[in-house]
Amino acid sequence: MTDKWMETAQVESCREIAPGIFDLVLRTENIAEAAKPGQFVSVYSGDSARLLPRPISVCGTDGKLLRLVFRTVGKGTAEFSRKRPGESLQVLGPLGSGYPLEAADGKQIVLTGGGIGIPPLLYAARRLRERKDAGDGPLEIRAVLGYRDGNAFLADEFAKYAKVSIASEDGSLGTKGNVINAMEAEGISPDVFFACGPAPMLRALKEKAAAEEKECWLSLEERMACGVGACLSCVCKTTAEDAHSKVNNTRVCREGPVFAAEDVII
Amino acid sequence: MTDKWMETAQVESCREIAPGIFDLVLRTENIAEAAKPGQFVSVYSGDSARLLPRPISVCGTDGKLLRLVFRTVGKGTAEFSRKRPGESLQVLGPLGSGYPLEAADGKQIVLTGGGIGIPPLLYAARRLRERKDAGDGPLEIRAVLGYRDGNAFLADEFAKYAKVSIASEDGSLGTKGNVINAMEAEGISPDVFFACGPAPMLRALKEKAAAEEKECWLSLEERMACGVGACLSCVCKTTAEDAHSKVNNTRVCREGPVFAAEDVII
Amino acid sequence: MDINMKVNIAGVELKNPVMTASGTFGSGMEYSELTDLNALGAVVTKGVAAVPWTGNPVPRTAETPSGMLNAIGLQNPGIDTFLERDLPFLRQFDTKIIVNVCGHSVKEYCEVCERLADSDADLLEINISCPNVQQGGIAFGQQPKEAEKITREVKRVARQPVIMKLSPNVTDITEIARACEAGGADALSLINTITGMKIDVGRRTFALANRTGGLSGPAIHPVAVRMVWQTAQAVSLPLIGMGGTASWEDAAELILAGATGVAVGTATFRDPQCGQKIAEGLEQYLRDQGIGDIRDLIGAVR
Amino acid sequence: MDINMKVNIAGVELKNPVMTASGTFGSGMEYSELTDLNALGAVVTKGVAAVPWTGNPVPRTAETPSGMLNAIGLQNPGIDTFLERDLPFLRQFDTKIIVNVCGHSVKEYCEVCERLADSDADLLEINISCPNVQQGGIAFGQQPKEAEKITREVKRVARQPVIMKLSPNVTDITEIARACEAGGADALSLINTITGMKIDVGRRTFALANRTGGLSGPAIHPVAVRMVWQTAQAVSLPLIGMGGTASWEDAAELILAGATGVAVGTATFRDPQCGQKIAEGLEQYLRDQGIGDIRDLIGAVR
Ligand SMILES: Cc1cc2nc3c(=O)[nH]c(=O)nc-3n(C[C@H](O)[C@H](O)[C@H](O)COP(=O)(O)OP(=O)(O)OC[C@H]3O[C@@H](n4cnc5c(N)ncnc54)[C@H](O)[C@@H]3O)c2cc1C
Ligand SMILES: Cc1cc2nc3c(=O)[nH]c(=O)nc-3n(C[C@H](O)[C@H](O)[C@H](O)COP(=O)(O)OP(=O)(O)OC[C@H]3O[C@@H](n4cnc5c(N)ncnc54)[C@H](O)[C@@H]3O)c2cc1C
Ligand SMILES: Cc1cc2nc3c(=O)[nH]c(=O)nc-3n(C[C@H](O)[C@H](O)[C@H](O)COP(=O)(O)O)c2cc1C
Ligand SMILES: Cc1cc2nc3c(=O)[nH]c(=O)nc-3n(C[C@H](O)[C@H](O)[C@H](O)COP(=O)(O)O)c2cc1C
Ligand code: FES
Ligand code: FES
Repeated sequence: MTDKWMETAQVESCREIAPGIFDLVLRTENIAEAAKPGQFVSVYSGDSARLLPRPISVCGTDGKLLRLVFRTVGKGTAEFSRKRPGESLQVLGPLGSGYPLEAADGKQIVLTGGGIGIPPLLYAARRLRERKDAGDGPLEIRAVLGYRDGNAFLADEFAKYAKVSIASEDGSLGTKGNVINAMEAEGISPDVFFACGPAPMLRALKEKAAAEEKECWLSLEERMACGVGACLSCVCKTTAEDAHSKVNNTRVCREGPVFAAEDVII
Repeated sequence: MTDKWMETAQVESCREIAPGIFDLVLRTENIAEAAKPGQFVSVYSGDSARLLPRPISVCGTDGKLLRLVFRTVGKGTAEFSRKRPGESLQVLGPLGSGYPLEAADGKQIVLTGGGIGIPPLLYAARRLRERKDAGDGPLEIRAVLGYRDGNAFLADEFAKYAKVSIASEDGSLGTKGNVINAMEAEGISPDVFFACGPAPMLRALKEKAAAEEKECWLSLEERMACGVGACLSCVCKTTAEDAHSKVNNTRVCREGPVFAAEDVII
Repeated sequence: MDINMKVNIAGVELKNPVMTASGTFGSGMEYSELTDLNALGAVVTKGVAAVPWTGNPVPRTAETPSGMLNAIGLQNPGIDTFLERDLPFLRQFDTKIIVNVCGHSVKEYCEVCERLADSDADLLEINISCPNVQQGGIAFGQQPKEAEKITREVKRVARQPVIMKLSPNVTDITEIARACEAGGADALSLINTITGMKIDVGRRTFALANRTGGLSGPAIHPVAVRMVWQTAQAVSLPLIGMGGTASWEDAAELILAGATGVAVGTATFRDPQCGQKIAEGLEQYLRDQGIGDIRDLIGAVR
Repeated sequence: MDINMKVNIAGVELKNPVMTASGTFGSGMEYSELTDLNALGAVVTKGVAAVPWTGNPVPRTAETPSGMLNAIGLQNPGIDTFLERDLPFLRQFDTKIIVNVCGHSVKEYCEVCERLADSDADLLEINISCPNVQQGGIAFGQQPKEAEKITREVKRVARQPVIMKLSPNVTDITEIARACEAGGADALSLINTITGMKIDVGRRTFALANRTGGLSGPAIHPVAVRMVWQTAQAVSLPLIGMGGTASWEDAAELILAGATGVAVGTATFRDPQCGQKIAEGLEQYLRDQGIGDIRDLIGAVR
């Protein structure tokens, strides 16, 4: 297990990069340095009536600054979106398992992201690219990013690390439709998938990967309370008996959030 | 009944004027203009877990800016003390009855304040002085202010409107002891008292005024929930049947907080 | 889209389901200075007794996380003053009047109901669940037999439809609900406050003079939703849901769980216009969900 | 000033009264990475059953104002894994071990207690108050007769002192407490969660797959204080108080109301070091109040 810390992080910046999508940069003591792609942090509300942490994936880090990109969906994320430089936030992390970067070594990998599932893949893209540039990483890195509309947040940054394909539901950018449509349209067929996004997308991808016998790693979401594996709130059904729980239920916050597609029932 | 408003007031300034005593100035739409001496406002926490308003007396107003001076005792007042210019606060007011300024017309009045009971009297002093200067106010205005120690907050401002006497518990300023001791030491014996302060001080003053057959108006404190007279949280026992409640219990937030000493049992 | 917000409680039509919770709104006078009573489906008054009640000693309230404790002890000016002063005041507004009734004995409850017989009251709400008085109150609301008996007695004399107000301080709320139904109740209100206590650790004494008090506010909302839902499955009476409602979402939860009306109490202390905003918010919610009639929401989650 | 923080629960001495609340701390492994278990008087484990339990479907938790609902449904790896893996892990620390026991039947509870007989467990806490399982759990905790019976059966086989964990979802908690005392309980824990419900108004469905869940967190603290106080007046057993404790003030309230031990649950999710800080805060409180022995606080407010 990785080390984790509860920290009072300082807000460096908070910008709206697309309607309702915020890019929050936090200065941390230890979390930023330790965070790996696919891990997440628990962000705490300053309002004492909102007890539970909001899990947010790590979108990037330079060792000191932790970057989180999130969509405002309720009161917690709305509160975070109003944070200004100099203010602070309680953050616990890094949490969870992360993507197995070495699984892509010597292979073609596609990072498949849908909507607010895109941010964690950006960090994965960068680390994969660093491995590739160092000579021991993937053969080829592609990203297939699915958006609702023409607000293709983060797509330009992916272009630095990967060949980018885009799908948009309204057809205003790239392939009209979802990431699966884009892969079909562009004939993308890698050896390994790393994915994060809405449940229907993950289900479709899992099916596609299974049919094509490709390796596929999915990042899952579930309601959390402790975020560290103590409460059993965030379980996901598994095909085999889980080593920790001794039943077919594993903890998304600890064994996950990234799982081999064939191990989980989604 | 006076008009009252629920407003989002803008913080103009917030300064610590003595250890744990804060001077908060708020810009309001209507409240500052309407507020009378002895009235109070309900100040709401920005933390949604802290439901109930904090009653704080009006310490002054210039018609646009409302001044509140308070002591930090718990989480609500601590939160208010951290407010910075540009931030906002929900405020309901002005509430309650206020001091009957005309009761002092043509008479000698002493404003008797203890500790955090001092702020509302400052505003009363100013209005009384204005009446006096206009020719129809009190003959003489004195203030007897009791402090714990040498931190005689607001005393300098009282000096603009009244002849000031000071008592301090530790004897570091003025008469050693309480306001009653100071009045005895200086032979102060007015026609009318306006008072605000801790319960033991009010009780002693009530007794003294009764013994000397002086008119005496006391501002009381009680736990509040609605602040407007609807919930019956904040009652004080009365000597006569209360007109509203038909029992010997009157509402501090509505009929008070200022009462004729002989009407209330404290 | 035309939205119907009207609901019917025991034959009385309310312009919308939103009302005030007894004891948090006096008889409307004070808050009428800060909000528009005409925007509410009904105003529920503070409990009224046969004679003036002094209530409990102070402190009567204490704040708790997302909630508060109260032990007012049903201070009220009595039915005479209520009929002379409060009811005529309320009648000026275009809103239904629900008079909350309290007593120390079945006889006293009945006396108040009789006095209200020819009055402007539209509905009576019988408080058999006040945790803050020694006699009466909660004692009737925790025993099915007692609840049934008082319901029957009150129904005998009441001219207006009778709403029995239930206590959450019970093992099984459906048992009491069924007892009230058996006694002839026309509707049920739930929940009253949950008995709680706060201790002042600095002074090492009770925060309330009465020691215990009733917990209300958002803290108890999940309990209210659960009890409304359970009761909706158990009886066929219209329900008025309350407990911690502070937003239209909270109100919608209670309605979806089975409430026909929704009362707003403690939240009014934080925002005097809360009830009005909830009525507006519910209408917008219906619009957003493409539902034309609020009655289609009632008990829709099963 | 020398402060004694040690308390004795049914013959077991704890270095301080602060422990974890069952189900919020696993078996200590995960939070040991974030807080010092040696700082706690005891660790109370997640409920352990005779065989592994799968628990309820997700979503299992939902946030509510100053609280949360959970319907985990007692997922646990069963007594075998617990004895092999979890108990040895906990024994490494200088803290007492309280094993929380669950079952679908009296027989299952007893089976777990028997398996624990020769183990490192210091105390057993019998959960007769879980609102989130179909059989067992709360059913035993809402009926005095059942509560007494299960206490007696468990006591027959248990080698360690037995703490019965009570449900707040009852009309009169003292009745159940007295039944457990009559059955031979060595101590009582209270309160478990209050049954609640949340509805997702956007999706118009239950927020929890299990529909209802147990409300915990600061929202319920006033109810916990009241019930601990009532129970302290009714029985002479040591009490472990819990429900919404998030600060040393909250813990002090429970102790002043009559609790010998205090468990911290939901608050740990917000601050993993909460328990540790509470133990420190309590010691400082004693110092500030000039009290040399924490035992002098127990039940001091009457
Ligand atoms: C491992 C993980 C990583 C995530 N990473 C990101 C990210 O990088 N960017 C991003 O925008 N969102 C991410 N999410 C979703 C994010 O956690 C929710 O959008 C957020 O918790 C909503 O909080 P709120 O207060 O705004 O909403 P509310 O609906 O008011 O929240 C109420 C409660 O439900 C929980 N909740 C609501 N939605 C979700 C959800 N989808 N998943 C889990 N809990 C939820 C909240 O945490 C809170 O406890 C992630 C979720 C998980 C589980
Ligand atoms: C009419 C009136 C005027 C007041 N004017 C002033 C003033 O000008 N300056 C000032 O410093 N203080 C004033 N007070 C006292 C002030 O209201 C309390 O100090 C404040 O509410 C404490 O809030 P808290 O959150 O910091 O403390 P906490 O103890 O955390 O508050 C918990 C709850 O208790 C209530 N409470 C605590 N102390 C008091 C109290 N003394 N009176 C009433 N309610 C209380 C709070 O409002 C809150 O609901 C006044 C009180 C009243 C009734
Ligand atoms: C200050 C106060 C006074 C109350 N007085 C009464 C009352 O007189 N009669 C009654 O039936 N309920 C009374 N209640 C209970 C409320 O009507 C309501 O049932 C309860 O507070 C839960 O709703 P809320 O959380 O929205 O306040 C009172 C509640 C409060 C807070
Ligand atoms: C997620 C969660 C799981 C729980 N699991 C158990 C359990 O297995 N056994 C038990 O007796 N109580 C269980 N409880 C109840 C707690 O031990 C405690 O009694 C309750 O939550 C009140 O305390 P709190 O408000 O401090 O959390 C659980 C509570 C939570 C929040
Ligand atoms: S959130 Fe507690 S186990 Fe995952
Ligand atoms: S605070 Fe409600 S009546 Fe005074």
